[in-house]
Order: sequence, then C-alpha cells, then structure tokens
Amino acid sequence: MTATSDREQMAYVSAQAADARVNVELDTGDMTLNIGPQHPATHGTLRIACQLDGEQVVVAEPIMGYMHRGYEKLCEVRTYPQCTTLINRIDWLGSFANEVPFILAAERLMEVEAPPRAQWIRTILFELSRIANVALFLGDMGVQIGALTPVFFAFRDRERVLNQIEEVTGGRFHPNFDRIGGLKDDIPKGWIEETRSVMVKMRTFCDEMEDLLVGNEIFQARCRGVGVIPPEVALGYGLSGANLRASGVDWDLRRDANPGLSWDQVDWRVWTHPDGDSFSRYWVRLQETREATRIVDQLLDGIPSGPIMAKVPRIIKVPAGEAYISTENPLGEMGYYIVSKGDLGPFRVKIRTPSFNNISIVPWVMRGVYVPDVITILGSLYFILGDIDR
Amino acid sequence: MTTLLALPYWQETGIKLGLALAVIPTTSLILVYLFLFKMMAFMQSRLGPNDTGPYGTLQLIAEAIKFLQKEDIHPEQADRRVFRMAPVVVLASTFLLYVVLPAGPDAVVENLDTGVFYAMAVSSLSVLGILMAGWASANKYALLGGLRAAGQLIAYELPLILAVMGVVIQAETLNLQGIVEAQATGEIFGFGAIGNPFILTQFLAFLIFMIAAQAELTQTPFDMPVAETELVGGFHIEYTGFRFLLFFMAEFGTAFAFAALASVMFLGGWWIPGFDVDDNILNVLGPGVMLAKILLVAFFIFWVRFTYPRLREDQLQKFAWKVLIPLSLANIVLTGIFKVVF
Amino acid sequence: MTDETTTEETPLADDKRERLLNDLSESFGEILVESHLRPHEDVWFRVKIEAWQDAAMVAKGAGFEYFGFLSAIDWHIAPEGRYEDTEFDAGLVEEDDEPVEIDSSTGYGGGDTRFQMLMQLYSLNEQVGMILKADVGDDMTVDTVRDVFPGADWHERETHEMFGISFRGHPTLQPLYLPTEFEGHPLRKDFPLLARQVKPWPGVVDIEEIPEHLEAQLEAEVMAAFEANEGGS
Amino acid sequence: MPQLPGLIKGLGVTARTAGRTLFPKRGWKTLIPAPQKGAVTVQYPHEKEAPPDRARGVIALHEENCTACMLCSRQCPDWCIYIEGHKVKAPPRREGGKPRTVNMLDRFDIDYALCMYCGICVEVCPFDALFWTPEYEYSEPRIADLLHDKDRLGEWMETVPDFLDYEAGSEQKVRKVPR
Repeated sequence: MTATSDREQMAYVSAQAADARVNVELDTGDMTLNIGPQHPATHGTLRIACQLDGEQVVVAEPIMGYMHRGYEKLCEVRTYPQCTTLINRIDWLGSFANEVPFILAAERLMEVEAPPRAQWIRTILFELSRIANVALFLGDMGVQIGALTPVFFAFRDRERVLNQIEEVTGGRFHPNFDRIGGLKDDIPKGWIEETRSVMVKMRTFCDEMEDLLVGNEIFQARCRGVGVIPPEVALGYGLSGANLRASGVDWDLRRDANPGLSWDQVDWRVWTHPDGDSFSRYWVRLQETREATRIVDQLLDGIPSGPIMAKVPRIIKVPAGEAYISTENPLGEMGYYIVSKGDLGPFRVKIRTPSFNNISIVPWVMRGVYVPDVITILGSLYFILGDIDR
Repeated sequence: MTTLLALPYWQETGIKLGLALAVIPTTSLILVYLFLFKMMAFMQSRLGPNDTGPYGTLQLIAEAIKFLQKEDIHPEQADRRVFRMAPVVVLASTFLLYVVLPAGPDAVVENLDTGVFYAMAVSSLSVLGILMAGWASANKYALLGGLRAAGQLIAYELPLILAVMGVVIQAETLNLQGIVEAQATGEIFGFGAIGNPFILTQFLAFLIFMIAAQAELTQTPFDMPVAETELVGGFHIEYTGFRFLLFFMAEFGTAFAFAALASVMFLGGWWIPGFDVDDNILNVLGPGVMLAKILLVAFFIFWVRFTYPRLREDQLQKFAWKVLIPLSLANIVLTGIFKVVF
Repeated sequence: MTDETTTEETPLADDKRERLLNDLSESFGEILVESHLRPHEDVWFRVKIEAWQDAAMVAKGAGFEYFGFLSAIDWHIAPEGRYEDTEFDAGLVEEDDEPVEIDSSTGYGGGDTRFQMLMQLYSLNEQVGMILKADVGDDMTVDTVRDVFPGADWHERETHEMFGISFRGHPTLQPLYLPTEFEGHPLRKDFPLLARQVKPWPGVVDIEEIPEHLEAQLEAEVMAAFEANEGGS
Repeated sequence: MPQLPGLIKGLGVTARTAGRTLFPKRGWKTLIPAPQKGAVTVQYPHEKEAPPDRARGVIALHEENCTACMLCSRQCPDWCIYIEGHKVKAPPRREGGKPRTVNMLDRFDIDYALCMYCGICVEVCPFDALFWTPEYEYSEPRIADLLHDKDRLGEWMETVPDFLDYEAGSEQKVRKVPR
C-alpha cells in the first residue's frame, strides 16, 4: 500500500478528492470545525465540535473528558483529610474555596463547628481566592477577544493576592489549609496590613480593567447582545454564580444560604445585571471582585481572637449520614454530597461543580452565532477545565 | 533623475534592489525589537527579551536562526506548490512597496510618476498570497482566515485609496517625491513657515488612512484573519520554520512600509519642517528623518494593537462600508471644493 | 402513603422546612415512598422509580426551579477497593481506638435496591434545597428528566456511563467523559481502582523486630559497652 | 463632564503602564529609564524570588527526631513515603536501668515525582521530624533522581526557616525548629 510507486498515484487521487471536497464545502452546507481539544480559547482541553454554515454556527457540541481524573472514585478510597488535597485540584484557580464546602459538609455530619476566628479567616481566604480566580478571568476575557494587555495585568495583580494566600497557607494554588473543625494554622504577623495594601491594588486593577475593556467601544460591540441567556433557561440548566446573576436572578449563596461563614457579619451587596449577555457576565464579575475586596477589608478589621481549632479527635471518623453543602465559589455553586458510613473516608462523594452546569448550556446558547462569538461566549461563561472534568 | 555616482543603469538598479532587499529584514527587526518586544513588554509591566545581546537586541536574530533550523513541514493534504509560493508572494508585495518609498531627494530605488498608484496596487498583492496560503494549507482554520483576509483587505483597500485621493488632489501629483515637494513648499492659507504637512490640512484623510492601514496590516483591532484566540493564527496556522519567518517578516516589513507611506504623504517624508537645506545634505539626513517619522507612526499602529480587542468580521465590514467609505468620499468632495475655491 | 417523617433530632424547630415537607408530601401523593428532614438542611424525598419524571415535574411546579445536580449512589459494599483491604484502616487507627464500624443502612430516606437515583433541586423563593431519591430496579432504567430540566442532559449521560443506568427518552446517551471503547462503569463499587491495586501500600511495612534468639545477646553487648563507658569516666 | 471615549481611555491605561515601567523613579530621577526596577517580573536565573517562609517547597527530615513510627507513610495520600527500620537495643538512660529497645531508621525516601505537596506527613508527625522549607530548586533531568533519600532530606534541614510569629489575637503557640 505504501510502496513508493503508489505514493504519487495516491497523492494525485487525494488531491482530486481534496478538490472535490473543498468544492462541495464551498457551498458552505456543513463544515465541521473542531475548536479544541488544544485551542487557546478553551484554556485546557475542551473540544467544541461546531457545525458551521459559512462563519455561522449551526450546532455546537462540547466534548470533554480529556482531563477526567475520577475524583469521585478517588475520594472513596481516601480518608477525609486526604480528600481535601484532591479537592484543591478541582477548580485549580480558586483552590481554597473548593475545600470549604467539603469541610463544612463533613463538619455538619460530625456536628462540630469551627471557632469564630477560624470561620473568619476561612471567609477571608475564601474571598481572596475568589479575587485571585476572577481577576484572571477579567484579563483572560480580554485576550479571548483579542486584547493582549489585560491578561498581563491580571497575572501581575493576581500574583499579589496569591502571595498573600501563600503566606498564610504555604500553597499558592493548593492551600490544603482547611481542616475539619478549624484551620491548620493561624495567620502570621503583619499579614493583615499587607493584605490591606493588596486590596487597594486590586481595586486599582479593577479600575484599569474598566478603562481598558468595559468602557472600550470595541469590547462592547463584541460582547453586548452576544450569548443572551434568559433567567428561566439559566435556572433550568442550573447555571450558577455570576452567570446566573448576569441573567438578572438575584441569588447568592453567601447571602441566602450561608452555611456558616462570616459573610453575614459584614456589609456588602449582590450585583446583578438584567441583560444576560456576555458583557453583563463580565460586568457582574468585575463588580463582584470589587465587592470582594470590600468584604476582605471589613473582615480584616474584625478578626476575633481565640482558638482556630475546635475539639475534634485526631483520627477523624465521620458518623453515618448524608449531607449536601454548597457555597458560592468563584465560578458558581460548588457543592459536595457526602454519604458517610461512619468510616475514616467517605462512602460516596458527589461533586457538584459549577463549570459542569455552566458549560452544559453551550449547545443551547451557541446556535446561530458567529465563530468569533463562540470564543466570546466561552470566555464569558468562564469555566475551568478541572472544574468540568473533575 | 540625478545620481550621485554615474554608474551604468543595471549596476545602479542592482545595488538599489539589493539595498531594498536588505532593508526588509532590517526594518522588521527594528519594529519587532522596539515595539513587539520592548514597548509591549513595558505596557504590560514586563521587561521583554533581555538576555540575548545587550538589552535583548539580538533576540530576533536568535529567533530567526531557530526558525531556519526547523524542519520544513507540509500538511499531507496541502497543495504543495501553492503552499510554498504563498509566503513568497506576500513578501514580494512588501518588497515591491519598498521600491518607490523615498528616503531623500534622490535616495529612492525608482521614482515613478505614478508612485501612489503603484504603491496601492502592489500592496494589495499580499491578499493574493494570504488567500493562497489559506487555501493551500488544507486546514479549515486557515481557509476561514484566508477568506476573512480577502474580504477584509478588499473592503479596506477602498477607503485607503480614497483617503490617499485627498492628498493627491491637494498635491496635484501621483509622484511620491512630488507629494513631499508639495508639502515642503506648500502653505496653509498663506502661512508657509512650516510648509504644509498634509496631516494638518488632510487630518480626516490621515485618520482614515491609518485605520485602513491597520486593517490592511491585519493588526488588532482588525486582526481577524490571524485571530490567535479563535483561528489560532488563521492563514499561517500550518506554516513553520523559515516559511513562517517569511510571513512574519512580511507582516512587519509591510507595517514599516505603510508607516513610511503615511509619513511621506502626511508628515512630509524626508523633509525637515522649517529648514531649508541643500538636497545633498538631505540625501544623507533624509533616511534619518524618515526613520524618526516612521517610528512615530509605527508607534501609534502598535500602541493601538496592544491596547484594543478585536472586532468581529461583520462589524468590520459594516464599519468599512458604512463609515469609512462615505467619510473618505466626503473628504474628497471637500478637498475638491477647497482646491477649486482657493 | 407511607409518610415516615423521621425527625429524631430537632435541636431547633424548622417550621419552614416542615411546612414545605408537608406541602410537598401532599403534592407528591401516591408516588412518595419516604421522606426525611434534618433541620436547616435540604429536604429528602424518596419517590417511586416509575414516577421519577412526574416527581421532577411536581417539584418544579412547587417552585423548585433551580437544577442542582443529578447522580446516583451504589449502596453495594465493595468487594474491591476500600473495604476489602482493611489493612489500610488498621494502620491508621490506633490500637486503643474503637474499631471502625460500617453502617449498613442506606442513607436518609431509605432504599431497597443497590442503585439509587439522586437529584438536587433548589427553590429560590423559599431558599430551600431538596434531594429527590428513587430506587433503581433490576432493569436499570429511569425516565429522563431532560425535558423538565434541560440541564439534566449531561448529568444523565454521566450517570449512564459511571453507573450503567439507562435513561428512557434520552436521545444521546453517549459517554461524556470516558473514551467510547471504555468498558465497565467506574463508579460502581465493584469496579476496582487500579491505582490502588497495582502498587503495594508502603504503610504495610512495619518496623523490623529484633530476632528473639539474638535479643539476649544484643542486650548483653549493649550493657557491657555501657558499663565499660561508665567505668572509664 | 463629558465622557472620554473608552478607546482613548484604554490607550491611556497602556501608555501610563509603559511610563511607570520605564520610568519608575521619583523626582528628577524620573528621567532616567530603569525598567529593571519598574517591571514586576523577576529575571529568574539572575535573581531569585524569595517565597514566603511557610511556602511548601520541599520536605526536610530531622533524622534524630524520627522514630520510624510509619505515621507519615501511612497517612500519605499518594503513597510516596517509604520507610524501613529495625529495632536495636540502646543503653539505659540512667545507671542501673535496663537496656531500652529503640527504632533505628534504615530508609526514609520521599518520591517527589509522586508527592503532591499536601503537607499531611509534616502535620501528622508527632515527633517534629519533618519540616517544610521554601526551597524550590531541585528539579532533575531524570525522574528517578526525584526520589530523595534520608541524607538528601536531611540536607534540606539547614534551609528550614523559623516559625513565624502570629498575628494578635491568636492562641497558637509558636513552635521551634530543632537545630
């Protein structure tokens, strides 16, 4: 088959076939364009198989699993403290926030409550990881639609927040700092002041993003009216977080179903936008980042003194039962359904990740948009691959 | 045409062509180093390439060597002959542009009487090369990129030419040297101390020219044919090694050439405003003055490139046909009226 | 209607959830099997498997519009995996600690079969979540709730590949995560986790004891050296 | 006040950043370009970043404190700690006492190719034998070399920073690093 004499013949035949095929495709009936698995817009390995008519998308079908790590199965063979190290790696940008709902669910089953100081510090770290996570989105959205500079600003300023997280937890991305019944350690001296100055810088960053992107007419032309998701559709698909609030649904788990962190102690507001398009998703996230810096500032003022660990046995055994706790993570509602059988490790953990639901709306929202809009919508829905594939 | 050295025609032309050929890599090197490496880095709080040579100046040469070492890869389904030709066609368009760009009263390869016309005609050759590349790569991203480029470049050729028309009407010549002369000797309503750089009297045309040039050069906000984050490089997605280097050089070479065109037509080219100097001195100083003006124009091109997001293809077409072309037509009418009245 | 509302532990009375539980139990009517309430948590309902889709519709009608997730539980105690190798746990638990007791019940709301469907819904008006359960019969088939909650589409595909439960009426039950040629259902308890099978557990190694016949000899040697040292100083 | 168009504002942001990067100095020195100072990036091989003291870079082993109790090895989620040991007889502490049986550590390996830097081993160690250090430069061309034995782990002990003081209001006690 691969003899050299055959090669020329083959080349000729394939050239003929290529001609014929391209001629057929030029009447733009259905061209399949694979966006991904390795494509800059998918920041990870997500593949979107698009049926195109010219530059218009007829059907878009996300295909994933390139990064499926089977965390639900892995959690079943690990003890509770070991699980948190895995859970760090689900949404790798907002890692501390991942630990919190899992730990809260386990605490709920054990009926222990972390002391106030631990809860307070948890909330600060939670909001810091939200800022670190969403700041990257704020820049990345720019790069998705062609602006080169914002993403560098985002990396520059996110670094400061990550340093603050690292100074407390020892890990930039995988803190593994939350424990059943409290925290691993207390905050070091001088950290509060540093964090305050970082928060000031983050607000400047938000202003810069406002000037660079939100106010930019080209950005608005690209994002306004693109990928509109009405609220009832968003609810049916289980969209959460800023994606839901950008559709005008005023729902924030931090305010409405606080599972025991310190958000009710401070003054803040939930931002919503009535449009439901890509621009409003960006706008809501920008406002939320600002709000998060305000929350952190207020929390820093009032950290109560006291222990950081409740009384828990050294070998943690969680009593039999089931609990579902979800929190408002940077990407949306992240929840863990833990089934325990009174053992050292969970019997079954169902991980409800925000990106999985958020991205499941893609086939619905991407009908009839242009190829560049695919990127805008993907960017504005904001997913983390680890959060989809788990 | 007076020449400094009396050489036979073919020798003189040979030397000049050789110079023009050497100028393309040099100019793209300058632009890439100054703007793509350094200015962009500073705008993003970085340092940029810093290790190769003093302040990273040799980085691009290192990159070029790297590109040259790479294996020459063709996609299996590619139309090989066209695939190989495409970068050469694009580069040829750039090269031909340099032929008419004046850097001094006599420092020009060929002083064509229809210089502007020639420059516009030659610059649109690159569309052909891009289409060829997009078609021959046998890649859907490349095809989309190529088609976008074709649509976009054709749409922007028009405002580009129409904007130049204003200048031509005012200078009463198609000769680029003549346009420089007209700016040097011109007066703005009787005030002639700084001559008449057409950027003052033809500001609208200058704006239109710059916007259209941005699109012509496929720079952000009009870089849909390349569009790294959606088409992953568009028409040159399948090119590697020295073929990619040719595209790369052509991109920046053309940017330099367009900046040169803009400075010739709107900023007075090699002429120093307010100074009346001898031609021979200008032949020496001219390239320097030209370079300064070109870098100024290029600075704006790249500043915009590093700041703005990219438009969508349909928005770009709308902008070209509904805004730029009517505006440039209005500019021609206005220029004509003023020309007749004054 | 077998409404065995188990409210054994009520530290704080939760009127909102009790009212909701009663209202919903009424709307579910015949299809409800069991329900469970823990104050300030989601409300558990177990419904008949034939009425899975109806239950979703009723819940949606009652204001539970937000679709959280859909999955399943395998209640089988694994022959492979964690419970076979008790040495894992034995090494972790200290000797004076009470041994681990495995609870053999099937969770809140009960369950009779090995597989159980699980769905979480949320009511934005009441700010209360709800967990719907249903026992999956031997035919391993459930009606799809895709038409009620479009977001269930992918969750059902995931459940299908991970547990092998089919969804009647779902048009594209292709695998979501796993490669098409993958065999088996990884989240079933009898699916071995290879990563924990191929490598021995390093914790198995214990400290090497002194052989008994050498003990006396070594002891004497050490004492001799010790005394010599003492005498020297 | 009339609104500036967003396009112009955007240009302003990038230009301002470029200015700050190129001319970071204050006063008359503003005119001296000093991008090395203005840029936020660290020129890695030339200058090194100092991670915070708590950074989890590499694990150090204080061998004298290790009793080969196997706790870390058993709690490790990745199964990447390998410990072997044997019991020996040691002289009594006091005169007239009986000889004691103590554990001798033969092997203590951490496979950094598997380790996911969770810190569980450091945390469960009851005898203060394991410590985190912020060192990070120990990459190897061969994956097998990432298995650090007890001597290599012991060398890291020098780089262990002291534990930090706590912020006011804390009831934690500051621990001491054995030197």
